[in-house]
Amino acid sequence: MIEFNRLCAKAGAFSLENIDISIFSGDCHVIVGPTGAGKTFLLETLVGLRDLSSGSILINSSEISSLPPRDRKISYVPQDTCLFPNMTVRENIMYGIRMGGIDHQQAQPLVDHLIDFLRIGHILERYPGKLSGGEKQRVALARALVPRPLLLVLDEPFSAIDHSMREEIRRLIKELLDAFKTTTLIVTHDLDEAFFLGDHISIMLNGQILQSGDRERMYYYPRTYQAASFLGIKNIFPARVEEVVDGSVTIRWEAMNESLTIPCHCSQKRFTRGQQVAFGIRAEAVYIQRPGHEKTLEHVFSAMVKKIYLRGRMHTILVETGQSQKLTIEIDIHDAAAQKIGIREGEPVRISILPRWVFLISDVDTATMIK
Amino acid sequence: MIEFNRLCAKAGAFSLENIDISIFSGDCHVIVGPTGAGKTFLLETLVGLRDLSSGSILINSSEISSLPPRDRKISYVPQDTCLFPNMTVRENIMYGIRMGGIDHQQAQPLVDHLIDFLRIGHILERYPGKLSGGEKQRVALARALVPRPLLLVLDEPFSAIDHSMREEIRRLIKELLDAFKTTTLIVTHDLDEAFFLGDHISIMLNGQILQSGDRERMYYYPRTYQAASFLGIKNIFPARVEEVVDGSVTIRWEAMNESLTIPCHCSQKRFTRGQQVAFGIRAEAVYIQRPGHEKTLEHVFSAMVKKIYLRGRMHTILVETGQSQKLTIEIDIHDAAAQKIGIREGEPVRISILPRWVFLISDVDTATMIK
Amino acid sequence: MNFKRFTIAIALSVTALYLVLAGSLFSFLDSGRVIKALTSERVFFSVSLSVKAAIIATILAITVAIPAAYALSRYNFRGKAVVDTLLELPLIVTPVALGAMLLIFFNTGLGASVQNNLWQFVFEFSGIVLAQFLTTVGLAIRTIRSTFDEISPRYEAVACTLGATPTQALMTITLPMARKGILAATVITFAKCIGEFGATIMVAGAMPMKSETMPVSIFMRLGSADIEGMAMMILILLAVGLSVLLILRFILQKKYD
Amino acid sequence: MNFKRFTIAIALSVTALYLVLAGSLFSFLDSGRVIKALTSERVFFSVSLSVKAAIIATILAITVAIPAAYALSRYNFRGKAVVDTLLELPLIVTPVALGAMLLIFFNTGLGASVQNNLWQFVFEFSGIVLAQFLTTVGLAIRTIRSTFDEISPRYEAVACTLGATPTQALMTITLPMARKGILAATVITFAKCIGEFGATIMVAGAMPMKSETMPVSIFMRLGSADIEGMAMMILILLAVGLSVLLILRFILQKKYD
Repeated sequence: MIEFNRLCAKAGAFSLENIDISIFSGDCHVIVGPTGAGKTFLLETLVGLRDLSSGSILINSSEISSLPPRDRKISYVPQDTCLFPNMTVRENIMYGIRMGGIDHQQAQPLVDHLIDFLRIGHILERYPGKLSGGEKQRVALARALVPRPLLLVLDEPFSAIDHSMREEIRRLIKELLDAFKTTTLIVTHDLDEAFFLGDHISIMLNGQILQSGDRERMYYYPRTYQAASFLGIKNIFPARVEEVVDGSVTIRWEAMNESLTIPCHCSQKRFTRGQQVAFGIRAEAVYIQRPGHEKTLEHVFSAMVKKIYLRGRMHTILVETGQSQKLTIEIDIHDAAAQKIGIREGEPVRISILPRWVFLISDVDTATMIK
Repeated sequence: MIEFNRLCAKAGAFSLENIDISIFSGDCHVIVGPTGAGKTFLLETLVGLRDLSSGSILINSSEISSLPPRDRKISYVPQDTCLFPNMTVRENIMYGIRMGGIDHQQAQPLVDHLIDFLRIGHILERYPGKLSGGEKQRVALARALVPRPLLLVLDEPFSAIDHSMREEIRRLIKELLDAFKTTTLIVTHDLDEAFFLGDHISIMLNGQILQSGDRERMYYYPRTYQAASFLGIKNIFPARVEEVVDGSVTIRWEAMNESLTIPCHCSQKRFTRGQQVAFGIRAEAVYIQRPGHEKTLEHVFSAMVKKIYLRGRMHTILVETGQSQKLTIEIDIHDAAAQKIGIREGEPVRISILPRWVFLISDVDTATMIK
Repeated sequence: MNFKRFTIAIALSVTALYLVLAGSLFSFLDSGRVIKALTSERVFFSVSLSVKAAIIATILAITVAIPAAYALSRYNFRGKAVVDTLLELPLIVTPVALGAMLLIFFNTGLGASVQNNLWQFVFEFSGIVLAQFLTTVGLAIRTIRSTFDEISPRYEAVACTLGATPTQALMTITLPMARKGILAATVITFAKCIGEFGATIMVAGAMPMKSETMPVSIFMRLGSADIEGMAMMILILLAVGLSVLLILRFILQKKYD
Repeated sequence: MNFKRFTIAIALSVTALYLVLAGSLFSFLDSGRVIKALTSERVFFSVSLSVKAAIIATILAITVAIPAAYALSRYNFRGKAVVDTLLELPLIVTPVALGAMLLIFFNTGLGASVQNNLWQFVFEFSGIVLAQFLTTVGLAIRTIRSTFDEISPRYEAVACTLGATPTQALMTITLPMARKGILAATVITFAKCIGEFGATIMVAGAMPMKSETMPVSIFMRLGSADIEGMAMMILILLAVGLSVLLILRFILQKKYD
């Protein structure tokens, strides 16, 4: 297990503040955040390129932050892969063996396996300058894994790869991590990549970790307004806690004149009756009822289709609803479903919200941010 | 209407070959292609930065390729927006009026409307160096639209914008184009953007246009193997034409020992009985049947789940099937649906294919490429 | 870490070398003599001659360099490779050779008729200006060219689609954007003109109160073993050099905000 | 279009100016004299003195410049800003002043004891080397530093995570990557050493067959009105300069494939 404990570090005006992350052995942990969140800076601290000002980094319970980079047993693949341009692909891959004093004979089976797995056997004698983005990334992965690191660190592994090749490389990395069970930390700005690769995900913003958790919980149940916004969730509305019983929280959604009883598994926090909160739901978790095929009867509302944004397979529908005040709700719907239902701008629809997909935000500050 | 007629142009070793595109007035036409396809080169030819070697460019039937850039009435927003750093936002926006000899008084209502629409009223006195990527793009759009161009040309309008802001700017551009009805040509490498913005879409590869068409046809019915691959469609299989009747083509899918009758609207080409062809289907158009809820009886196959790639809301399932030979079929499925059905790696499922989503590829060359 | 200290020590040692050299100047200066020297007619003449010539040469060089640099940055034309190479030559070849070439030129028929009918250069003020111009114009062109190279031609392209003519685009967009680079080139060119020695002494000779620019003056004072005067001149030149560096730093730092 | 032609015409005119200057050399050369001059002992001495001094000075400058440039590129240390500025000064201040400072230094107590007890510089071969070293080491440091600046420190970082020590990382990754930049710096430094005039003439004087480097020789032949000899020397220097430019182009072009 790799742990960051209240890690702080400074570089000019920017600082990392009290970073707490636990990475379980064999897991792939993804830190996702916008440009400038400090993701690369955090990796550089981890790898030993920068000093931390307080806190600690533990690998299997032993402190590594005072060790020089070469003794940390962490392999690092920067954003631009940094393959050594003066060496062939083969020399690049063997660099860790040459420098680390690893026995050649003993390492050969792993090297062969990696070359095979990453399909780079045919480019071993080439120089990095002649490789495509995807090939570079594959070589960099092999080079990083040859010394059998305790932790593999990847910085934006797909940014230098042509769009049309990304899905392939993503799947390859996914399979590689599944096969080699190497504990991995990836940073990216791309949510799709994060949810594709990460067993656990942390959201980073302005040098702080907003939330960490397993992928499904992170996807549907962000805990703060900032995290929800970063995840692209637009449907966030103010409400008031009506009742707290064992296992669930009932909130009052004034704007719709409706009460929702939300299963408590979606949030660990304590709520108290009368508290001002906010709740949210992902656009694809709001359903549009097909006329004559209504499946649920609870939490069904009439709405008016304001705007349809067509996409490839998913479309985004903005509907307007609300009793005492007007609300805009965003709904993502499958192309085929939209065609079946026959949605048109300006026409009425019936929408439903399932409490199991609803997440609660308890900080009052954020509840006021929504206004 | 803007037309490229068999346009050819050369720059060093690269060349554009026989580009034919028609852009209808008021439409948004998107050219999508990977890096290095020649998209920016084509725009530069259109705008007048480069000379074409043959062919013509017509705007409303009059040839413009010999006119200097200033007389073409085309507004150009390059990838990095190229706001003039030595001028304020206001001066940038007014540049077209100042240089074009347009009457100030007469243009003012449009200027005000654009400033309002693009929400840049609060940054008019700032210099571009102080703006975010999204603000720059908005200012560049205003500057481009002020001279009322016959054609607005945008080169990768989202590449300089932070990921988390892209959706907002996308929607803004969509609304802007809807509201102003300006004929627009956008180039991008991003398929999502292409299908979000484009009324018509052209796929460009290696200096050639592979296919042009309206968005829905392009999405589901590519005409060549290359186009289908570029669209990310993995499910492409060889077949043989069994029968051609009015309105439909029946093909024999040997590997599955099955015949499919495909509605002819999906392809304009002539097919002949016995011809070797290929057909394809998008991963999200393959359905997994929920046990006990089978809806169709035709074209249902038993398969084995080989691999599940989890994502956010959509997951990709690879299943293995086939009678005489093994086939891998890729299926995209909604998270909620996957949970409902309960798909697990190594377990059997039943999948179905609807002929209406199937596209046919007739070129024999490509049929052999699939092997 | 040992390695780090070693490399820093080397950097510091080289710096110390220069500091010792500069420091030794002060052992030959006392305030009374400094004031006397500073107000002497000969020093005043040297300084004002150097500054006058440098200003004129700099203006000429920059005026020529802006269009030439623009042509080299933006256009392809026949002979561009030759122009590129020949304009780099004066940066590599010693100024003495350049000055000597000028002298030789004025000894040819063409050169002699230029001198007799147009303008007298050899041993004249105009010869100093010409020498400074010829030794610095290549540098000026290269510096300004790299400024133009950094400005994407797309800016002008956009201006043209918005209705500007190419000349308007240059005037309203490219030149304002290149302002700081041109300013920096001007300052560097001026500094190089002030320090020009080899070509000047060849063309204009070393005549007291006539062609005695500051560098020439230092050389002349060597003959008369006038160490105090030399030290004075050096200090002025060092001050000019330091100011130029600080001005450059100021200009180029401002470039990025 | 008029504007385009105008700017190209300016670029071509400046080039033509240099071509006319170079061309006029040939009016003073005939083949018999050329061969005689080329084989004369004095020319041979000049050339070999220049080359010898330049080789030694270049080796010294590059040897010092590599670690100093590395320190400036990679590390922050106290006084870095001062080092930065002082190492730029010799690029701006005229070499005559630098040479004069050296002379003055050797006139101080410290300088005199260096000369008496360690090594004689003034009017000696070693003085020529010292003058060339001091005028070029700043340029060498700057050129090599910009090469190091272009190489991301991340390469060394990756090497270290793979088990290399910082010194190993430098030796196996950074120096090989900087190879071409260092080579280019060496060639430029050598060219500058060959052309050094102001500092050399101050420190080593102008003595026939003793301190007569090629640029000094040109100056000396001015006194004896030996135009043919001057033209010879200039041609050799031009040839050296042109070769250097072509070598540079070759090195730097290879950088990108």
